[in-house]
Amino acid sequence: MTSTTTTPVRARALRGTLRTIGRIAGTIWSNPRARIGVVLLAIFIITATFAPWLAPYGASQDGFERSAGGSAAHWLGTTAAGEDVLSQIIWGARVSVFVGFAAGAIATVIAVLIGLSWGYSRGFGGDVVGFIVNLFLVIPGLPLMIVIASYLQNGGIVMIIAVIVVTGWAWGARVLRSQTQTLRSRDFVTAARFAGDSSFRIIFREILPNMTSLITGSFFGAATAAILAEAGLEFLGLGDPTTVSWGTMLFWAQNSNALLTGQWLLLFAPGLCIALLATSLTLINFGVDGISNPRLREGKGR
Amino acid sequence: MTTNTTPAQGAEEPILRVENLTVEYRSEGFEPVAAVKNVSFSLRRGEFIGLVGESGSGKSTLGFALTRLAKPPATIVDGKILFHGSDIRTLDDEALRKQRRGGFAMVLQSGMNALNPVRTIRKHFHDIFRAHGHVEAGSFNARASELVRKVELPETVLDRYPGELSGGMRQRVSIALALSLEPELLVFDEPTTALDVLVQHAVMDTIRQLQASEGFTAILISHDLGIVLESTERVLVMHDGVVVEDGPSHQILDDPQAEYTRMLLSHYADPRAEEIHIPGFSTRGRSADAARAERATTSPRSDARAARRADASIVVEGASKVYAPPRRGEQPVVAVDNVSFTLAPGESLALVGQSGSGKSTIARLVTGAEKPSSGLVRFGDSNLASLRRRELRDLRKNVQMVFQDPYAALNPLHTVEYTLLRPILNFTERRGEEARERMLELLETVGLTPAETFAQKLPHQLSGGQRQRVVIARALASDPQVLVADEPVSMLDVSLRAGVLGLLEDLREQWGVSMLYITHDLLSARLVTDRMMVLNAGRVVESGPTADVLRNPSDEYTIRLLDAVPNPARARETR
Amino acid sequence: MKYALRKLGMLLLTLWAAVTLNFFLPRLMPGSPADAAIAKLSQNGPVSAATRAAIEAQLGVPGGNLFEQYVHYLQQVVTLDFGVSFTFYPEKVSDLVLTALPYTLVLVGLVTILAFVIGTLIGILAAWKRGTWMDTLPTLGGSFLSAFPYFWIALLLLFFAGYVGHLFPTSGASSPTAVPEFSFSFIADLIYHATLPALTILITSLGGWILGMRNAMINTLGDDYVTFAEANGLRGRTVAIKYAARNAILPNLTGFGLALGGVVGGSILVEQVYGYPGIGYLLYNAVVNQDYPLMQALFLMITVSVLIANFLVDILYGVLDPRTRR
Amino acid sequence: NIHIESKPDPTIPQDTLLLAADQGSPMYQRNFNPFMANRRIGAAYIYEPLVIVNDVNGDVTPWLAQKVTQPDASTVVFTLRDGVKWSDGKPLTAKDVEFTFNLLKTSPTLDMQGIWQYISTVETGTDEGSQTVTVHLKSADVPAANIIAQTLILPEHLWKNVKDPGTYTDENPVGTGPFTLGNYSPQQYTMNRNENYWQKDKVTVKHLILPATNGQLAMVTQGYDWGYMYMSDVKKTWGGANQYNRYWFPPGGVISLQPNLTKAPFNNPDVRQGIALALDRKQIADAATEGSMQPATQAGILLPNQQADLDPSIPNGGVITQDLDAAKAAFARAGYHDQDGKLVDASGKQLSFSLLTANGYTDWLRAASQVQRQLSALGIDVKLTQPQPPAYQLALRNGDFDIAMGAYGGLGSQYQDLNGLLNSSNFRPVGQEAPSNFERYQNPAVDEILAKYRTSLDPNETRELGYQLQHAMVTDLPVISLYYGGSWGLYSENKYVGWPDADHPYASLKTYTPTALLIFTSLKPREHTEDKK
Ligand SMILES: Nc1ncnc2c1ncn2[C@@H]1O[C@H](COP(=O)(O)OP(=O)(O)OP(=O)(O)O)[C@@H](O)[C@H]1O
Ligand SMILES: Nc1ncnc2c1ncn2[C@@H]1O[C@H](COP(=O)(O)OP(=O)(O)OP(=O)(O)O)[C@@H](O)[C@H]1O
Ligand SMILES: [Mg+2]
Ligand SMILES: [Mg+2]
Repeated sequence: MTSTTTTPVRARALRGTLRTIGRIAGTIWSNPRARIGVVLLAIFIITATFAPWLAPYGASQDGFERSAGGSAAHWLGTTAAGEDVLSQIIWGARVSVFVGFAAGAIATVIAVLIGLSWGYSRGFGGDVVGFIVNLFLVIPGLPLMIVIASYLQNGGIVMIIAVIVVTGWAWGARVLRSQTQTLRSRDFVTAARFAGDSSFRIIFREILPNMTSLITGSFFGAATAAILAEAGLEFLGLGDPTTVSWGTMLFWAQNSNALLTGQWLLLFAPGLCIALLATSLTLINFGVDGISNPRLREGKGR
Repeated sequence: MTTNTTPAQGAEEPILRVENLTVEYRSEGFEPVAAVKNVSFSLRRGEFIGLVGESGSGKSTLGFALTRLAKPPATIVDGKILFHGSDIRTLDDEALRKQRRGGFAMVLQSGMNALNPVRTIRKHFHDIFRAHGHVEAGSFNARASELVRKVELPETVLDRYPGELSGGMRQRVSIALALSLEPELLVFDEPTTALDVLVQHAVMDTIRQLQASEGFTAILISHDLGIVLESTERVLVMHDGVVVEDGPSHQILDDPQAEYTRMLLSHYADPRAEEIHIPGFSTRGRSADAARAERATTSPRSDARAARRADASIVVEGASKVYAPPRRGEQPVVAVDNVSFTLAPGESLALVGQSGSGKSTIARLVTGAEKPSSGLVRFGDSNLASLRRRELRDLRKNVQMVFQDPYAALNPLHTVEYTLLRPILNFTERRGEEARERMLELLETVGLTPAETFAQKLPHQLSGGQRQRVVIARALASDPQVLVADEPVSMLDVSLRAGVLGLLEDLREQWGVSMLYITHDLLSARLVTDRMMVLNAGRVVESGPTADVLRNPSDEYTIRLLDAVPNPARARETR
Repeated sequence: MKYALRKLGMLLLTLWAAVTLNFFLPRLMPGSPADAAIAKLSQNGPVSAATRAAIEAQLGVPGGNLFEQYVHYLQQVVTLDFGVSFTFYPEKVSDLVLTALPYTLVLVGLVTILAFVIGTLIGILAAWKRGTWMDTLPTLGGSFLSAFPYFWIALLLLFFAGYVGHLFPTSGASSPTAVPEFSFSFIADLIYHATLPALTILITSLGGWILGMRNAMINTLGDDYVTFAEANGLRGRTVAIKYAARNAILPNLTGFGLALGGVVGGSILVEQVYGYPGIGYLLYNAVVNQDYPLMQALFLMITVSVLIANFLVDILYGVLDPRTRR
Repeated sequence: NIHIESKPDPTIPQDTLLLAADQGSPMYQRNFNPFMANRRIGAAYIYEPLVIVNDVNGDVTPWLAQKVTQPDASTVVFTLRDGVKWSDGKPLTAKDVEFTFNLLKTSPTLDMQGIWQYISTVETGTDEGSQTVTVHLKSADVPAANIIAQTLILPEHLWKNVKDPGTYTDENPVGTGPFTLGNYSPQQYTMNRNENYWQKDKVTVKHLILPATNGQLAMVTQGYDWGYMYMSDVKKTWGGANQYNRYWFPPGGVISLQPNLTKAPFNNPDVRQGIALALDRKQIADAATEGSMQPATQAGILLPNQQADLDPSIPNGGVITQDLDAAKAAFARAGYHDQDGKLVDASGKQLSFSLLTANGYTDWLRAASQVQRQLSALGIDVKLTQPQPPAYQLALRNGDFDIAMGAYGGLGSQYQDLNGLLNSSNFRPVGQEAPSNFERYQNPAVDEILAKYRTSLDPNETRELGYQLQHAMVTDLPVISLYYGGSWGLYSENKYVGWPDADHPYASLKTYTPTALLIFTSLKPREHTEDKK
């Protein structure tokens, strides 16, 4: 008998969530910079998704002329191992986009969980969590990543994601925590407590949905950092150089001295793609900023 | 064409003339909102006028436009603002900046935040002196001291940071800063709203005196017709961006023209009066009160009420609450000091006192949200201090809270239905369709009909009064014995207050819930409570039947509170 | 004072945690330092058992159980004696670190401060001129630049300005023949060599400061005290600097302390590309060669520097914000 | 396209070589102790050995010893050259040699070649001024003589005062070699010709400059004269940068697959056979070395360097060519058959194993990927694992792998190359650290051949024994050779000529071994030869 009404309630709740997301999407789209970001990101996602159809050759299909310049058959030339650079760029989009989104998402989930519980709880537990978060915040990320990555030894992408997540969640947790603290003392949260809701429900139904834009922002921030970190680790050869990603392309380019062999495109193109992908997320964040902070919405200032 | 008229041609020339002013908010991706519509009026030198209207009626927007402080997205789409005959819209930045000394100035609505937190007050003054060069470099300090004394502050505030001053002090500082510009026209945007009743009163006195002594032209923006009528000679009433009435204060008081003005006026009354008539409310007076008590015992629901009586008293015995000092080395804060009272079933008790007197703390003690440092708080047989999590939940079922700010008390993302279903599902056995029915019933109880329609709305689709009704419905959902209402109408416009208060009163009569009504608004306390306790610095200074306390206050503090109540009628007496 | 003491306590606690983390991290790695050396030697040919024994004997392998090692390690940390480097045997780790530290401190420290100052100024201007090209250009440019991987900018600059343009030296911190002394020519030589690494860090970190400051400043520009200051007819510059920017800088300062860690991290890649003899380069080599003592000392050094920088920033914050003083 | 040109520093004079030899940045530590792993490379030009073995073909050149005799298989007698002086003017004596050997005994951490595992005692001639040193070996071991003879000799009069040679950094080295240390800074040092050198007339290079950092880009752009490093697309990059730039990449070792012979399926010779036949070595070599190196012979030697040692009866020089049918047949013998494109055993389980390689060794990694791809075409499932080098080493020594990338050979001596690889005295069970023989090969017949080799003083007999070892390698496939690791020599004929090359393989172009002495004594200024022509 419960199903008769709980389902519509749930459906309505879902509709509410969708509405929130729709509103966020709308606000993002209304910001011209964010719009550029969305378009850029869409291009990369499409490229990544349809790589098998878009790429003229396989990612590590070799046997072409080594270190060749651009030609009709190989628009961006070939690598020192005789692979097609354009194909690698296209296939490489998959890893960067995937790592960015996966690491960004996981880091954000951790940040949300920790930020929420840290912000909601008072007392000693909160202090301990706060201490750990601060520790992760001040310990320089990249050295830590390098040390951890060399310990985890080439688990490939999974390892890279793990490393990025371990070092990347703290910032978001801190931001979300302070927001949680603000929300926690808001009347509607107290009201929910008076309405008999459990802490769990209050956190997830009252507080969390009100942080959607902040979480979105922290996700894009984390994804940007993840993309750059992935490139850095791969470049240092701490990833799995056999996967084709923009980071490993740069690693191989550096390894076989693309600058010397005149293959500057091999170095230039992946770097630019990384920069553009990261920029697209930063641009989108311009729009997200506007949601959580109306003052940052587009417009003439003075 | 307007710029060629030179100022000060004669006394008849208005210092400010506004012609057909229209201001819109234009944000990207949103429809433009016209906040000020086709407003025209003019001001003579030395005039002190009031601008009233409820929240959102466009008062601040108008004020900002007049002083050319309107910033995007606010856009002046039409009209002229002639200051000494020249349109200030055409001034370039530097000319405008120069104009700000000896020209027009503004004291902001949120005066508490109008000071730079990282600069001392002295530096604020120096910044202004330096910017305009109208004070000699040698006499900066002397002039600053003089100005702070004018607003009745000690000179020592000059070396303090804003964060170290109280709200009232900060508001005075900003008035002093505005005065330092020696303005001809000074716009006060709700200079006292954020302040406590007593402080409010004092600051208004200062403004009145200053206006009289300095002789500047002033516009006082307020949502409180009482304050405006008490202070000013002429009043502009704004409603929905339009000036609906413009006339001398006494005329507005005696013979209001606009429907809207009449409505506003009708909500004023002296809480001390023998009989009080407020529209939408039964008359309050000696005979009326007796009838009311009588009605209470014979109401159709008296059975239900009788059933409750047995175990539903709240008993507070010698309760104190001491908070740790906010900063090391300071005294601990005694928020509540040895307070005792009983809230009997069906009774309505008012708790009044100025800000910080401990009213909310008592509310928290009574709802079990906090434990007393000493003393006892009981609900029926249970000692609230020893409640466990589960028992606390049971307490919540019986003791519910009506929140002060209906805008903050509703999660903007949840529908009314969700909000109301939560306590029903949590506290009652009702599930599914039954729960939904109860939810609709509650909506009807608080007068939100058709209930089906309201159930689907989100908070932002409701008016303030409707929201407060939802908040009340939620509090009723568990069928509680006691309602604790902490300033339930202070965030509502006058026009909405009466309705909500009426509802609370009805509920008490109909359902027999007892109510702890917390307020600093003595009139509303008079309207909905039987008994009253006056709190000062955590101590009960006076208590007794509401009408008695108000009509014959014995404590000096209570008298001061009563004096501070704004009242248009008093304006008539003094004039 | 209380504020400073509390921060100091926090600093010490964080230091201890970092020191301990630092102890465990390298120990989790498989293989001994000798393995690393041998692996290198054997890449193109076999290594005899004897050689292996000799190398192991030269490098030594940490002994004792974990707790003993930890106690020993803590002693080392306190006495700043980190033992002998495996990679640069028999050089003392502390000597190596001390040689490399000044380079990184000066390079990263100066450039970060420079980037912070420049970025903050541009951010102030962008927020003040919001909506004009003076806002759009730096914010878009900034977000683009900050999206560049450090090492990539380093590579491009190295290639174009170093190898193709022959404008700047391609590696090292000073000319091979330069004699360290306190003279104009030597300092000029140092600066000349540091230009490309510095430029790399500057380019990639500037954007963050611009954006951060711009956003913070836009926030404060909406605050009432700014409106009131304008209403009082203060000069634009006074309002922008003493009112809006002065308050906007406070939240950004905290970011500054935290970002230092990122910049030091980024400098690893930069130093690696430019062969710049600083901490980052040393750390990379230490990691690759599994040089525990060196790695620990370096990681600790970096963490401690960042912690202290954070502490100083916190203190500065306290000085700048009267609300924390009291 | 952007072209990089060599821009030599004009201030470097004609009689000075710029060497990309030492890699020490940023901590270029002043350490010339020739027995330390972290010594500066220049130590190799200061201290000299008794004999120099050409690692390309094994030719032995007497050096400080003018004569090495082996009266029996367990005795070596070195007769020192007359007139050799230390750079401080003191003469080299047999006492110095004896002192050096004994120093390595008392400071075992310096005994990188492990000479004291062979030596029993050392004695010098009893008479005053004797120039002979007699080394008594622990057992009959003819090849040990060359290992011992390559020890660099120290001056007793200076080193006898050193308290702890094991950590002594020898900042102001005094040796017998062609160069002495000049200016030293942490970023580069210079070396000057030793005016007391015993073959001074053969050394025409007056100065050396050794900078601390020298990557490929620097090598190309800054006009280096000699370097030892891998270079991508060498013809275009190094060769294209300057008309005098040359390179010579002879094989320097064999890169191979080293199967764990204690484990199934690699304990089955047919599986090894199948894998060996399934691989296209040309493709692998091309991928790994970007076309620089050739497929390797399975015979356990380096071709063409050691062509003279090769058993002519081995077909195709021992290079196995891809033959998929034969491979399938071999797998079939081992019990594997094709099922839906997968190679499965009788129970239907796919043949699958992981291939271990070290992270950062990019040529190995590319080769491993090729192997993976080629084997999976046959239905074999190969996973790559690439831990950091130390972990790789550990796994290798402990036998904690299925099949691994590894290198062998290149010491210039067939016996030394294969003894380490095949001798069962180096065998350890899985889980115990093996000193070498990581594939864990045990074959009494091969052990016997090696034992005979050790005691034989007859060149004809050793050649025959060599043939037998080659046969064992080819038939037993203890390791599966893939391609040659290169000996990456880059040099410029701008200032000097007379460098070793394919036609004159008198040394490899390694900068850090005593063979560099062979080169320094062969170089001639270019003008001279041009003039003669
Ligand atoms: N920045 C803004 N963007 C869009 N609309 C705005 C903005 N600021 C105010 N408004 C709208 O303009 C109208 C008038 O606002 P204004 O602040 O002038 O009211 P007010 O009379 O001063 O109210 P209050 O008493 O609450 O201060 C309101 O409907 C409000 O919603
Ligand atoms: N959690 C707390 N910690 C420390 N002091 C507190 C705390 N809550 C309240 N106080 C102090 O206790 C005193 C009483 O506060 P309370 O909120 O009860 O006043 P109030 O009468 O409700 O005022 P208002 O009318 O402004 O709501 C004040 O001085 C306040 O500063
Ligand atoms: Mg207003
Ligand atoms: Mg209160």
